[in-house]
Amino acid sequence: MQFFFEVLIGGLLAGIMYSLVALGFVLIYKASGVFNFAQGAMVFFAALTVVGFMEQGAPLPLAIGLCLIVMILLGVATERIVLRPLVNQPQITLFMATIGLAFFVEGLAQGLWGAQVHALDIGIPDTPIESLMDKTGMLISQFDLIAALICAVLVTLLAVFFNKTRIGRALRAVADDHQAALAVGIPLKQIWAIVWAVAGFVALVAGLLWGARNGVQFALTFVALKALPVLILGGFESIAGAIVGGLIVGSSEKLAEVFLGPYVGGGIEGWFAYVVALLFLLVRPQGLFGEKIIERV
Amino acid sequence: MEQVRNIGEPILVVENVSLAFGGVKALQDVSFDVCEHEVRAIIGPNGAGKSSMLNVVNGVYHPQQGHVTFKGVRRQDMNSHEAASMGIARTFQNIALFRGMTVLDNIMTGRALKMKTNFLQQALWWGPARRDEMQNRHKVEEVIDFLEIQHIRKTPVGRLPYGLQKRVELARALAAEPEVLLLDEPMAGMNLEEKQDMCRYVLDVNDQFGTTIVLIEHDMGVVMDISDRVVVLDYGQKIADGTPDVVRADKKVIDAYLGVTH
Amino acid sequence: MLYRETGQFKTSYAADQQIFPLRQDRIGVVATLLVAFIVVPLVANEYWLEAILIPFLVFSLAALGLNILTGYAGQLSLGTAAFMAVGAFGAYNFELRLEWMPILGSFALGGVCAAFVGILFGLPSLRIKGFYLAVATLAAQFFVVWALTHFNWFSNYSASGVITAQRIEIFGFYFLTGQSKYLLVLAIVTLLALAAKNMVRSETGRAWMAVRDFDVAAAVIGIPVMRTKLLAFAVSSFYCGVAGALYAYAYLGTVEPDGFNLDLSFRILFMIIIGGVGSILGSFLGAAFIVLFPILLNRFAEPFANAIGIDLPSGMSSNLELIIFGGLIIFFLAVEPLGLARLWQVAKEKLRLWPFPH
Amino acid sequence: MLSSTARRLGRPAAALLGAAVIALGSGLAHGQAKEQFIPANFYWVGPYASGGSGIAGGFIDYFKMVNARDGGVNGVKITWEKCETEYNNARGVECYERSKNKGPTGASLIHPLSTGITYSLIDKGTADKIPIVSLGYGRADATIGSVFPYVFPLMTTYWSQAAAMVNFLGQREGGLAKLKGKKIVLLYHESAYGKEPIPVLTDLSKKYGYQLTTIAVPHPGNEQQSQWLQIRQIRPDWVILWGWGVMNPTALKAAQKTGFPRNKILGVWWSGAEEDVIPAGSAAKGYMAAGFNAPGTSYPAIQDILKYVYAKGDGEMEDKSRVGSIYYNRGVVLAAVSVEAIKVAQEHFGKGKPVTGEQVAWGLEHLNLDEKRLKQLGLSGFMPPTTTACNNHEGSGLVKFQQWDGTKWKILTANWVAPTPEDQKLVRSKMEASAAKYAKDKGITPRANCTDEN
Repeated sequence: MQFFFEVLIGGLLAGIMYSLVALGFVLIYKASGVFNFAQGAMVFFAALTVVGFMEQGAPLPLAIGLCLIVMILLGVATERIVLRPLVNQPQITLFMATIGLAFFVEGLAQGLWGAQVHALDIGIPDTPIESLMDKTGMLISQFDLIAALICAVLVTLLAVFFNKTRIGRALRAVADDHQAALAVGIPLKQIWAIVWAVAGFVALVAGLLWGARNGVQFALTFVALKALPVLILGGFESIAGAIVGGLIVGSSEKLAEVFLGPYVGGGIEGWFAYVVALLFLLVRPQGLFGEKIIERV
Repeated sequence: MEQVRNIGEPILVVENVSLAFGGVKALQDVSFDVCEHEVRAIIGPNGAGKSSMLNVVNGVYHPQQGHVTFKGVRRQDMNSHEAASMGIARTFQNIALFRGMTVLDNIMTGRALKMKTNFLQQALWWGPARRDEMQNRHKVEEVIDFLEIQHIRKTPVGRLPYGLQKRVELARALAAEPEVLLLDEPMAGMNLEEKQDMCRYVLDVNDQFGTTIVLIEHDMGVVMDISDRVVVLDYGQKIADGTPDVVRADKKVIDAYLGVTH
Repeated sequence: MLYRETGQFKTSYAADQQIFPLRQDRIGVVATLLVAFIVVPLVANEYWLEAILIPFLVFSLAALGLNILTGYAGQLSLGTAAFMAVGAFGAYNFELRLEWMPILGSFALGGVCAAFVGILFGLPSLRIKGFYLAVATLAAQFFVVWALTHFNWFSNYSASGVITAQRIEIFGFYFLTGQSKYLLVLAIVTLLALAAKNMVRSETGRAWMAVRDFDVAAAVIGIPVMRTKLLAFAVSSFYCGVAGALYAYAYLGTVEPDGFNLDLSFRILFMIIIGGVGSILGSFLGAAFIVLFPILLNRFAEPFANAIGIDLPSGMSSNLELIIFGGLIIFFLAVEPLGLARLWQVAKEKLRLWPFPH
Repeated sequence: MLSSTARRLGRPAAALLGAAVIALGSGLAHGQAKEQFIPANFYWVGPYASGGSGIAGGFIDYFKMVNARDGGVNGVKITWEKCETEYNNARGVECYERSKNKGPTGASLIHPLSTGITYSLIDKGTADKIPIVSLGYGRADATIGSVFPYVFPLMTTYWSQAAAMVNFLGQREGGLAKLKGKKIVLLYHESAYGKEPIPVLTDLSKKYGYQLTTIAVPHPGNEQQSQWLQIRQIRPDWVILWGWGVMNPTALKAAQKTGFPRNKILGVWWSGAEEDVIPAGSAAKGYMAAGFNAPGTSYPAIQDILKYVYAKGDGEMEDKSRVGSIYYNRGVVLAAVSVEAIKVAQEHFGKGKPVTGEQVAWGLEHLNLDEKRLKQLGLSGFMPPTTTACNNHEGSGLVKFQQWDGTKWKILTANWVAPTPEDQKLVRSKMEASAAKYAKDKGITPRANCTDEN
C-alpha cells in the first residue's frame, strides 16, 4: 500500500509538470481560440535560449530576463506574422499553421544555438527529502515539490491576472466573443500579442523546470505530447482543467505502468494517457470543465 | 388555384411537443397538423420557436415531450436521416449549403437517398455506378431547369449572391423529390422581385409536384397570399391556427405582433 | 490559344461528367502517363528511380489517403504513419503466413487491415470534432507503433522487431530492379488514384464533402453522417495501408515500427497542405515538393553559401529546411489555402484566356 | 489576389524546378582522379544530433588528417561528401542512392550510423557491392559473412556487448559464480535497438543464475518515474541501461530521485558519452558504461588531427573542446577502420589505385588490426584490436568499461574485456542460427569457402 501511494504521489508530481506545459496551451486557446501546437517548440526554444545566454557568460537571472524578452518578441512576432493573416480562418487551419510554427521554431532554435545537449542547473537539488524518507519511508523529490510549488504560484498569478486586472478581464471578454469584444473597443491585436507573450513566459518556466530535470535538448519538444491528453481531459479553455487533467494523467499513467504494465510487457505510458483521454471524450466530449455546446442550425 | 388542388388527409401531425434547452423553453405543448398537398405556414415573432419546430419535425432536435406522426408512423424521437428517407426535405434560415462544392454537386447531394450503388462500384465508375450517376443527373437537371439556374451549374456556391444561394438550397431540397418540404424563411433578405420569383417557385412546386409545404416566413403579405392554413407561435406556444383570414382577425395574434405584453 | 474550350460542346451528361472535360487536359494526362510509364523507366537512372520516384509515388499515395480523410471528409488526422505501419506489417504477415497468397493480395489485405484499424480509431469522430479528433488520432499513432514493437508476433519474432520484406514476385517475375519496382508502384498508384477520383466525383465523394462542409445539413438531406465518416476513415486508411506496404516492399525493403513515427505523419500532412487540401492532383504535387525540396536544399545550400562567401555550419541546411517548411506551411495556409493544386488551376485559367485576356 | 500569387510564385518555381532537373540529372563528375570516395551520411539535426555531429566530426577530421599528413592512402586522396540523414530511414536511403556512384570507383563503404538505415541498406548494399559498415550497431547476426557478404558489424555487436557486460559484472562481483541469485534489471528503450540484448541476457541468466527483469521505457523516455519506482521495488544489484538520447540523463536523474546508487548502473556504449551524463549533472557521478573507444586527446592519432587539421583552422568541430569526446573519438574509430580496409584492399589489388566497393569488402574481411598495427596508427589503447575473416565480420567483440567521475570519463578496465570464451561460443551460435533463418527466409545460399579464419 505504501508503494501504491509512492507511485501515486510521484504520478501527481509528474502530472503537475505536465500541467505546466498544458497551461501554455490553455492560455492561448482561451484568448484566441488557437490550439497552439508550437507550445512544445517554444518550451525548447526558451530553455535553449536561457542556456545559450548563460554560456555567453550571463548569470542565471539575467539569462532568464533576456530570454523573457526574446520570448515576448517571439510572441508578438507570431501574432503579427502567423495569426493576423489567418484571422477568421477555421480553427483547424490555425492549428495546422501552428504545426508549421513548431517546425519553424525548432529550426530557429537549433540554428541559433546549435544542437548540442546542455545541462541546466537552476540550483534545486533533485534528491529525495531525507526527513520524509526517515519518517514514512516514502521517496519524494525536493525538486518535484518545488516544481509543484512554482506551478501553484504560477497558476495563482494567472488566475489573479485573468480575474482582477483590466487586461485579464478584456482577455476573458475576447475569449467569449471576438466580434463583441471588438465592438466594445477592446484592442484585439494587442490582447493577442500579450497572451502570446504570457504563453511565452509559461513556456520559459516549463523549459527551465523540464530542462533542469532532463537536460536541455531537442527532446524537450516532446513534452508537448505529454500535455495533449491533459488538455483533452481538462478541456482546452480551463486553467483548473489543465491542473486537474495533469494530475489525473500523471497519476493514472504511472499507476497503469506500474500495476498494469507488467501484464502486457510494459512501456504503455506512451499511449495510455491518450487512450484514457479518448475514452473520456466519448463520454464527455467537452472535457472535464468545458461547457456543453449545443449545435444550432 | 386552391380549388383546383386536392387537399387530402393530414400527413403530418404534431402532438403536444415541448422542447427546452437547459432552462430555456423553446416549445411548449404545441400541436397542429399538416394535410397532404397543402401549403402550411408557421409564423410568429422572433424567438417564437418556429425554427425549433421545424427542427423537431425533421429530427434535428429531439423534443422532451410529445410526438410527431408522419405518414402514420408515430414517434417521439426521430433522426434526420429517417426523416429524410421518409420524404421530408428542408431548407434553412441561414443558408446551409456545402460551400466547398459547385451548385451541381450541391443539388446532386439531394439525391443521396436515391443512389443505389456503393462506394466500390463508384470507385470503378464504369457500369452500374455510371448509370446510376447519369439517371440521377438527369433528375437534377430537371430541377435545375425548373428553377432556372442552368447558367450557374458549375459555379462554387460560395461565389453566388444570397438570393441565388437560397434558390440552390431549394433546388437541393427538391432534388430529393420530397413529399413534405420544410422551408425556413425562404424569402428572408430578398428584394421584391426575388421574393416574387420565390413565391412562384414555391407555388409551382406545390402545384406541379403536389408537394406538401410547411413554411416559416416573416413577410405577412406573402404568407397570407400563398398559404392554405397558418399556425401562429409566440414564446414557444401556439396562439392561433386556421386559414389566413381567421388568423389575421385573431386578437392574440394582433397583440403578439404589436407587442402587447401578456 | 492552345488551351481553349471554345468549340467543345457537351452533348451528354456522360461527356460532361468525364474526369477531364477539356480535350487539352485529356491529352495532357495521357501524355503524362505515357511519359511516366514508358519514357521515365528508359531514361531515369537508378538514383532517380530508387531514391526519388519510388518514394514520391509511395508518399503520393499516402497523401492521397490522408487527403480523402482530411481534404474531402474534413476529419484531421495526425496518425497517417500508423496506418501505413499497419499496412506494411499486415502485408508482411499475410505474405509470411499464407504461402499461396499472391503479393498483390497481401498488399490489398494489408490495406484492409489498415482500414479496420482506421475505422476503430475513427469511431471517436462520431462524438468529437476538429482538433479534439486530431489529438485522438495521435492515440492511434502511439498505440499502433507500441503494439507493433511490443508483440513479437507481428515481426515474426525477430529479435529487434524489424521486418524484412519478402521479394515481390508476380507470376514468376521478380521485381528486383529499380525499373520494375517503379513500374509496379506506378501502376498501383495510378489505379488507386483513378479509383479515388471516381469516388470523389460520385455520391461517395459528395457525401464526404457534404459532411465536411456542413454535417447537420448533410444529415437532413439523408446522408448517413456516421457511415460517411467511417467510410472516409476506412478508405483513407486503406490507401495509407497500401502505401505503407509499398513503402516496405518497393522502397525500403526493411522497416521497423519506429520508422512510422509522428514525424512521418506530419510530413504527409504537410504534403496535402502544400499540395492542396481536397485535391487529388494536390496530393501528388505536395508529395513531389516534400520529397524533392529537402534534397535540393541539402544539395545546394552549402555550395550556394560557399559561393557567396558564407561558411554554413554543419546541419544548417537541415535547420533551414525546418524553418522553410514551417514558413511555407504558414504561408500557404494564409495566402493559398488550396495549395499548389490551386496555383496550377489559376495558371490554367489564365491560359484559357491567353493571349486575349479580355 | 490568387492570380497575383501565382504570378509571383510562377517564375521562381519554374527556375527552381529547372535547377532541380539539371542538378539531379547532371549525374556525376567522373574523373580518373586518384581519389577514394567515402560518403559521410550522418545527422546534424534532431533529437540525436549531438551524437551524429560528434561522430561526423571525428570521421571527417581523420580523413583530413590522413590526406594532410600522408597524402592519402598510398597517394590516393580520400574524398567525402556530407549528406543529412536526420536519423530517418527514407532520408538515409536517399543519401545512399545519391552517394553510391560518386568518385571514380563509387562509394567505398558506407557507415549508415543508424540501425534502421542499416537494415534498409542491407539488400541495396549487397546488390551494389558496397560494404555497409555498422560499427557498434545494426544486425548482430551479420557477423556471419557467408550470409551477409556486404554487411560488417565490426568490432563488437550488441550481443557480444551484452555478454561482455555480464562478464564485467561478474568481475565486479568477484567472479561469475557470484552472479547466482543476483538481481539484474535491463532498462531499455522500447524500440528495435532496445530489444536487441534481451535474448542474450535471458540465455545467460539461465546459465549464471541471476534473476533478470526487463523494463521498457517508451520513446522518447523523458519521463521515467514509474520505471524507477518499479526498480526500487525490485531492489536489483545492477541495472543495465540500454538507452538512447534523452532517456539516458533522465534515467540517471530518476535513479538519484529514487535513491538508487549510480555506480550500480551500467550503460551500453550509446548511453556512455558526455552528452548522456552532462545534462544529469551531479546525478551522473559514478555511473559506468561500455565503450569501444577511449576518450581523450592523448593518443598520437588525435594529436596528429590537432596538429595537421585544427592548427590550420580546418577542423570540422566548431567547438574544438569536443575533440577527444566519446562521440568524436568514435568517429575517429569509424574512419580509421575505413582507411585501414582501403589500405588492405590496395595492398592486395594494387597500390596507389582507387579500389572498388567489392575490393574494400575484401579488405574489411582481411583486417588485422593487432596491437602492433594499432601502435603504428597511433591508436593503441584507443580502440580494441580486431581481426576479421570471411565468416567473422565482427572481429574481437572487445569493449572497455569507463566511469563518469563528475567531469570526465575514466577508463576502469586497463585491458579490453571480452565475453568469456564459452559465452562467445553461445553468442556465435545464436548469430549462426539467426543468420541461417534469414538466409532461408530470403532464399540466400551462403557463400562457400567462407570460414572463421583467413
